[in-house]
Amino acid sequence: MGALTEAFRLIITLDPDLFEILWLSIRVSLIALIISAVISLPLGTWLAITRFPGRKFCILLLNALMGIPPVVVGLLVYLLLSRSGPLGWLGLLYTPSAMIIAQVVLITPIIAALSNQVIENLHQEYSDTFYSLGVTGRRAVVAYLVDARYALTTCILAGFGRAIAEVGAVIIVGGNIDHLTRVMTTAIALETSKGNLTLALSLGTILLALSLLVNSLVIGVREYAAKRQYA
Amino acid sequence: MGALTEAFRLIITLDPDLFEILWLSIRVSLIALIISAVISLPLGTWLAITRFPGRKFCILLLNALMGIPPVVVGLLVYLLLSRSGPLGWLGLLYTPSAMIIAQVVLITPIIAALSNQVIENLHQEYSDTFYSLGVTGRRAVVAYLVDARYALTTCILAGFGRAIAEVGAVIIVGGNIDHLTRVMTTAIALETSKGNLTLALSLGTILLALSLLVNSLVIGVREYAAKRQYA
Amino acid sequence: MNTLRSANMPSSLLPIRISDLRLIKGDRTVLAGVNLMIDKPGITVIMGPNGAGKTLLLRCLHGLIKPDQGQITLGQLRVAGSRDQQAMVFQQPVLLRRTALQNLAFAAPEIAKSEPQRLIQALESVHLADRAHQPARMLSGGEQQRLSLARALLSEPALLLLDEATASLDPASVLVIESLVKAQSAQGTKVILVSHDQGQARRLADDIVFMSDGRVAEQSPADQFFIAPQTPVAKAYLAGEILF
Amino acid sequence: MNTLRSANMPSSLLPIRISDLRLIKGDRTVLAGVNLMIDKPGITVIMGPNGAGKTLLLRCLHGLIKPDQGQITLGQLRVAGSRDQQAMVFQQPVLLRRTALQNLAFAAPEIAKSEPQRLIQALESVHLADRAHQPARMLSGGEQQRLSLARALLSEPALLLLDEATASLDPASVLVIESLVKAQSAQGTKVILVSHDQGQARRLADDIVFMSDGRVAEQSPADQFFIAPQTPVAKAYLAGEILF
Amino acid sequence: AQSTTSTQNSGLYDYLLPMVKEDTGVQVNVVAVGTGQAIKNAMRCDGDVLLVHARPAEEKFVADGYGEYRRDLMYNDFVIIGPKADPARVAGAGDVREALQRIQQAGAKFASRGDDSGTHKKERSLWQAAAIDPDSGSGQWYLETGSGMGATLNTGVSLGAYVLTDRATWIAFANKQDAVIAFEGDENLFNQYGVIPVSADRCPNVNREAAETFTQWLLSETGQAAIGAYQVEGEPLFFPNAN
Ligand SMILES: Nc1ncnc2c1ncn2[C@@H]1O[C@H](COP(=O)(O)OP(=O)(O)OP(=O)(O)O)[C@@H](O)[C@H]1O
Ligand SMILES: Nc1ncnc2c1ncn2[C@@H]1O[C@H](COP(=O)(O)OP(=O)(O)OP(=O)(O)O)[C@@H](O)[C@H]1O
Ligand SMILES: [Mg+2]
Ligand SMILES: [Mg+2]
Repeated sequence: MGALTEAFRLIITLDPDLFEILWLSIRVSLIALIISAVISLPLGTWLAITRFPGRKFCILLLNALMGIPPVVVGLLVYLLLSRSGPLGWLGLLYTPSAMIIAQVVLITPIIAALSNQVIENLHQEYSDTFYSLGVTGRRAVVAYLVDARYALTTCILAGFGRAIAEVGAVIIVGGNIDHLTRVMTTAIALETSKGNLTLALSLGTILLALSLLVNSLVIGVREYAAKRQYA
Repeated sequence: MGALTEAFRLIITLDPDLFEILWLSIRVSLIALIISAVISLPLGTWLAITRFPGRKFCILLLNALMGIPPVVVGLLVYLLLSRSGPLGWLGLLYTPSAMIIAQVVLITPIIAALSNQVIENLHQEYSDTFYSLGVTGRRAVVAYLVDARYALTTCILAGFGRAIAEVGAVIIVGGNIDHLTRVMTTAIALETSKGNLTLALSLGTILLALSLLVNSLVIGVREYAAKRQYA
Repeated sequence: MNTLRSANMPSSLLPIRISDLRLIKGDRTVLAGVNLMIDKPGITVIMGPNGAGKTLLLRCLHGLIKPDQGQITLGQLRVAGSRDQQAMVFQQPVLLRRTALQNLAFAAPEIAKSEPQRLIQALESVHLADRAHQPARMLSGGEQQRLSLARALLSEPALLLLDEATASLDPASVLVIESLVKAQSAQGTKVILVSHDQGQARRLADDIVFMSDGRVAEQSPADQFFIAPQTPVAKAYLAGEILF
Repeated sequence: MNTLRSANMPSSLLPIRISDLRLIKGDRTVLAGVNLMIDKPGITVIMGPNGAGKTLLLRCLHGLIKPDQGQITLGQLRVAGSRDQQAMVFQQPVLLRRTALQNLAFAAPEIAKSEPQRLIQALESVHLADRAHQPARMLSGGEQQRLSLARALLSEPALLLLDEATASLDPASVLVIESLVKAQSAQGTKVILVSHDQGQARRLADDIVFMSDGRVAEQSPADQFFIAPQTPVAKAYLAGEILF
Repeated sequence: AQSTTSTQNSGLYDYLLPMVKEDTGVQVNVVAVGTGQAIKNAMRCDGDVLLVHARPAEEKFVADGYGEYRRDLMYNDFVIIGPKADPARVAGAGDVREALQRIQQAGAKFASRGDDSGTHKKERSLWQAAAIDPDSGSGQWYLETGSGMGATLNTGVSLGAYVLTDRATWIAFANKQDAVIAFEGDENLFNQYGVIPVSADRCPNVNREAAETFTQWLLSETGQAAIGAYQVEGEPLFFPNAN
């Protein structure tokens, strides 16, 4: 297929534009992922193990927010960061930071909802013991996160996948500005609109390869750790 | 906020255009979800419980495919269905069917990867017993799916969220043609490109409300069933 | 952890009063009005057929289940207030996905910080010192049970609840555990122990609570119970006659 | 299911030959060269301290673990080929998230279709008929163990492996299970049973395998073993002396 | 700068911006969106210079005080593209009105951007001039894609529909398949681009100096010559006409 050849050519010629775009994609998505994980994993866990009125509704909301359209997230962040918006003075619109913010908003509900379910399952097993040992609050959250670490990687990878593949939100708040906020997905969208389908597909292939690489690393680390632990 | 008022106005005036678009969104995403679930749940389960060389790689691939950009899926399906493509004779391009196909391609890896992880956890508990009882193949897959049904709803809802929020792929294969293939997300993108941000946001609010409704229904059914079972 | 109780003083959670405890699960009444008063220190053994409600009663005492009706007071306290003076060993031990030693450290973080050697001593007391760095979930059934007992004892509880804690132990381990439990009881900890093992009950019990069908059928001093059980059900149970 | 074996005929899986079985977990040798030959029908009881490797040996026999070294043959078959003539009851029963009856139906779908009343009989045989429609995971510990025994017997296995199957049963249930096991053995099923309960071993065992430290220390006819154990470890074990 | 997509897709910016940087030291970042969105973004002060093609809206923008002033910058022209077979025989039409009428009468498909962009507004005015109300056929033969020029071309080409597009985008468009220019040359298809620096009075955050420098460069002889010299596949795409 032409797209694969083209992808291959772009990579072996070390096209500097391509690498700039690739690097920005990775940077934005990874930073967004880290910020989001720091928020969403404890949140999802906490919602799985505490009981308060309105808890069910919070979980429901997280689940529903998994279906929030990226364009809407983009618009909200845009309105927030626009020069006439409340955070306009920060001057973040059309910068990578804006894209990170949008991605964080987008993937936090996903990781939170999925990790909530994972921890919920573990909670069925641990809750009596934790109650008996008087383990609550922060200590319980941390213990659940540690003990469910292998299963949680899948949730995190789902979040990463959504972030790295996302275009609707980042194009609104980032503006797809060449050499500044152009990432792989917006580049693909641009080439598609120019009718350069082969180039678009080859960029897609490269992005997919990147995704595969990140996943291999994460899953590799997980397997290695699991082996060491249960050797 | 203006967007909420506008959303409310659109709904109570029963705007027929809005309902046409809403209905198409629901139809496309639900059909895609059903098709995808039928494929991905058994696939994810099967990958969790069988051992063959290459299995790890398949799981890795599924995880990586969670990060496939919708635009790329859109392009692939476009090339497949375009008049000069291998399935061009079906004449499906720019029809709701094309959008369903694109969404199925997009969310199948997501549901498969997430359910794989859920079943993997259950498998740690059940595998010895199933081995002992000689339960393998189809029977094992079905049993895992049945016993993990509550946890799997979250995976399915994640897939639904992705489908209903998706714009990049459906706009390429559907074309966002008014009265034919226009769905909520593409309508939002259109209003955004027109600069009608309030209208775009209000459509987003409606879509989110829809998402909330579907999630409430699913989670409601789950809770009800769980209560009855463990009364 | 618990400074309310000093050695050789009776447990601060006595007397234990349970009145008209009822619990309904689905359409079955699984605890059908339990009345019980335990005011003496020492070891109380709960016996009774499978499904009699022994585990459920222990869980109510520990505060894990809220009964549908009835009241429990321990000393001056309601169940909720007494939680951190209690420890429980479950019928099926649940250990965290980490090493044996880390499981102890997790249960008693202060001790792990200030006197880490006490954790090693705890492992030694249940003869698991050489398993310290093994993943706890890979231990044998009996080893897991011993580890979860060591974990429960770390908090020096005023009330210790044991649910068939020696069910799958070898004879030597049974004796080790029994002497640990006796020593703990001698220091003033009130012990309530569920067991099907009559030999064990004879060796340990100061008094016996016999449950059947979600009720307390009989409560007697141990010596009296084994010689002359007062209820026909208890008599049949001891004889191994079918009670279902 | 299994038509290879007719009543009162010796099990088709005899003799069981285990030679030089080794298993290493991490840096521990947990089975250190097990040699064993079981050629007589009846009930073989495996005894030995916690962590001796009893469960691991049973799991190797059942094909759940591949040993690092050594061989097992059952009758004419390797482990893999014998799987559907075996049944095993685990130390910690795992039941599916459905009712007690559905758990049986799941294990034996043909019987559930052709002779559903046999499932009810199976429940009755372990005195669980009145729990048929309760969620299996909500049963009491002893009830779960009985249910998983009933499930194992449904397949009329030629070899039945029991890992401390009566550890948390009440005396009456123990007797019920023992008579079920005896009846099954009388029909020609070879039974291998792990137990710490010496009374049970005396009542049931035709011969005893005594394990210690990942090895078979002694194999003797039951009457001989209890009167005059041939190894010092076995002697110490029976006396409840510490072996760790 | 906020700009329309058509100029970006044509590659003009990739060609011009390095020159701007070299001559003036100003680094220009382009956000390419539809004309409608570009104007509204600019009204929210996001952007320093506006570069679009929808004259009435532009003049209103300035009149309302959002822009400093408006200048003509350059023009190109629109064409109607369609399948080579030309089922509506558009090629033989005398003027664009007739061309549109033939499309409607032949029941051929027509893909419209339907996104309030400059191109879309132009197209609507052409339908009006042809006395046709295409909305009655929306979803049947009149397909409103609600997308940018490139996406609409992708759709139109794949469906064998006619599309009104600016010549620049079409020449640079890579997914032509069997479509060709079916009708061109009518003076009603003239397409004027304007440039507007965003008002610094309205938007204190505006980068006024750079905006002014960039605008003046575009309007200068150097800039105009550069625009005129830009070619794709041997054809000039834009014709400078600064006033
Ligand atoms: N969550 C529940 N839902 C329904 N029934 C329950 C639940 N928990 C316990 N039961 C039932 O309540 C009864 C008493 O259970 P419990 O576990 O207290 O028995 P037990 O006396 O500890 O028996 P064993 O000696 O077998 O451990 C059992 O018949 C059990 O089936
Ligand atoms: N997966 C594993 N990884 C590491 N060690 C293991 C694993 N499985 C078992 N062991 C170790 O192997 C030894 C033997 O285990 P096994 O379960 O066979 O003992 P057992 O004789 O059944 O004891 P019990 O009477 O307590 O059930 C134990 O010390 C245990 O810690
Ligand atoms: Mg119990
Ligand atoms: Mg064992």
